Amino acid sequence: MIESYQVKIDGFEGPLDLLLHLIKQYEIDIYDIPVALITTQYLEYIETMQKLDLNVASEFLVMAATLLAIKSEMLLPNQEITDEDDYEEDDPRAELVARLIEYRKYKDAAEQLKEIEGEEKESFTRSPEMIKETEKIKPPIKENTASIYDMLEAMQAVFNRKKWSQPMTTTIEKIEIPIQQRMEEVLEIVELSDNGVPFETLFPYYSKSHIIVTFMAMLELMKQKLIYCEQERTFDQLILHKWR
Amino acid sequence: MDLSQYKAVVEGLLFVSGSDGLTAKQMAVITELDEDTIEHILNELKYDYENASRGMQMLESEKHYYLASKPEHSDYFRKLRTNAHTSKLTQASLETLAIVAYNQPITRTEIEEIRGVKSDRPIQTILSRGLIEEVGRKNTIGRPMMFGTTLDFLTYFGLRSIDELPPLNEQIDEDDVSEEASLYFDKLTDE
Amino acid sequence: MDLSQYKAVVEGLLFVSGSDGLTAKQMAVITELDEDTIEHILNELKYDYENASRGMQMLESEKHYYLASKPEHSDYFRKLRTNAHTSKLTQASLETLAIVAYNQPITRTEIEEIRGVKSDRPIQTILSRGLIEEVGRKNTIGRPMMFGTTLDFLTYFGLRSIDELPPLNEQIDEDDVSEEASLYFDKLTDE
Repeated sequence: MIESYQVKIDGFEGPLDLLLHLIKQYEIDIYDIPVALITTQYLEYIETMQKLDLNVASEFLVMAATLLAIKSEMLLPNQEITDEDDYEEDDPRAELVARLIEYRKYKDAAEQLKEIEGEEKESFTRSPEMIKETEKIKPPIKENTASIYDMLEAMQAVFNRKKWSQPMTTTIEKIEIPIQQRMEEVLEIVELSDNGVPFETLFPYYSKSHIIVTFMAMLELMKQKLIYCEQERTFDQLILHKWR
Repeated sequence: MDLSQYKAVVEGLLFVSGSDGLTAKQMAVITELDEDTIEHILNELKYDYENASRGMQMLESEKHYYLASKPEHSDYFRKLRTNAHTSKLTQASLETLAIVAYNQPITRTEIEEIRGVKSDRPIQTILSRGLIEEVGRKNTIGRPMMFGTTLDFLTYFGLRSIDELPPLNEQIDEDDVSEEASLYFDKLTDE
Repeated sequence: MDLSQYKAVVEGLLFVSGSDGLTAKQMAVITELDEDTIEHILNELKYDYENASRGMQMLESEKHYYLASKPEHSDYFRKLRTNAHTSKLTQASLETLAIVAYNQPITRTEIEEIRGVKSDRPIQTILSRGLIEEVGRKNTIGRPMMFGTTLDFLTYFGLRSIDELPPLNEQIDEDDVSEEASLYFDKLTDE
């Protein structure tokens, strides 16, 4: 019994889907929904979901509140029914009905896509051909249109994405180089140059801790307004200058 | 150079551009023909490909033309493709895909409004399967990302262009629902 | 199914297999025809392609058959190549480039595994911009093409040699670098 409920509930894509299911089950006219009945049925499902300790998505609860609001509005004595046009707008169910109909359109479309998918009539393209020639024409190269920093960032984005599925762990590592020392080194390099220092040249040792310390040193120097960073356009190279 | 030779050039261009595709305009610039002539050649090619002895078809998506294999041969090609997706799309993914297909370009929020639920997961799924892609940002507050279907969407469902999508059921016949039923429920609600 | 339909299937197979190509034997297995019949079909196709109105040719290399553009049209393809360039690399292209740079030589499938999304388009972009190139085939099933960075890649990023790249190629460490850095930044932004 419990299992069958669970299967059913898991199968619902959302509150609209559940409502459509109830409408179909009770053979209800979607344009004239008996709100009291549908609310009772809907709340029963939610209650069952909660009893089963299923994670009831907040959207289901919002819909429950909406249904209750519509129900109470329907219970109010019908003031004056003026003319036909007004009736539509005054019907408290109108908005919900519109949403249900809109959603049902795509539910049906999804069903059709599923059928097409089942027919397994895929087609395939091919990758663009590489043009191999002896006299290879190269597209004009603009230097420094992207910096290594951009790439580092891009790489980081990749790793971050990969990590979505992994639990986050933090490693606190002993830092061998004092930040203060590295700050002095960086400052010295920057001060010695007239035209500024490209960001990436400040990472001569590619050890993990050295990169981090250098990075932190730079940030600290920037914070203390001893150096500043310049980038002409978004994809330009980062240049470090001493603060004058 | 006569027209049949230009036809060869156009076929060659489509072949070389592969899944990048080409617009009629690009082909016109490259061949130094006018766009009408290109359209004419494309139609001829399309006709040629319909012959049962030919193995390709021409697809059209966002004004780009592509060559692709024929859907009726898909059984053979599936044996070739190792990275072909074996798992079918879930109901959530199909719904989301349908909403994007019929309303592109569309933002995540707009999708969620129609579905009535959070849709990060199905959006991520169909994004990573290459069936939809980011097509730009909407000019509203927050500049949200908009999604549209891809060429792979067409090939996955064996469609030649987005126009081949089955029409949406705009008006569903409600007459089937008998008066009786609603009368019955009216009684129930009064209880 | 008659022979002309099998011809269509063989053309489709050659088309889909792209620059990897297929052996007559592979095609025989897939179509369940005997190799002689395949050879016969291939000869017919070869003959068809020789027609001046066709844009492809069939090449054979190490028993692999594949389709290619015709050399007499190469002027047009060159125009196609120079036409297709956009000025700035997209995020997708940068990511793909970074992955190739740190993992070369690397196949398309391996790139897609790391990115988690289909990557035909960015690969093609950076290929056509001459930032990466084919560097050989991997000795596994299907002999997939491997990519590596070019001299232009170094020029583009102002590097003197590939060794000047930050050391993300130490597989175990690289995750930690980005993680610690991002943790540090999280702290910073909280301030």
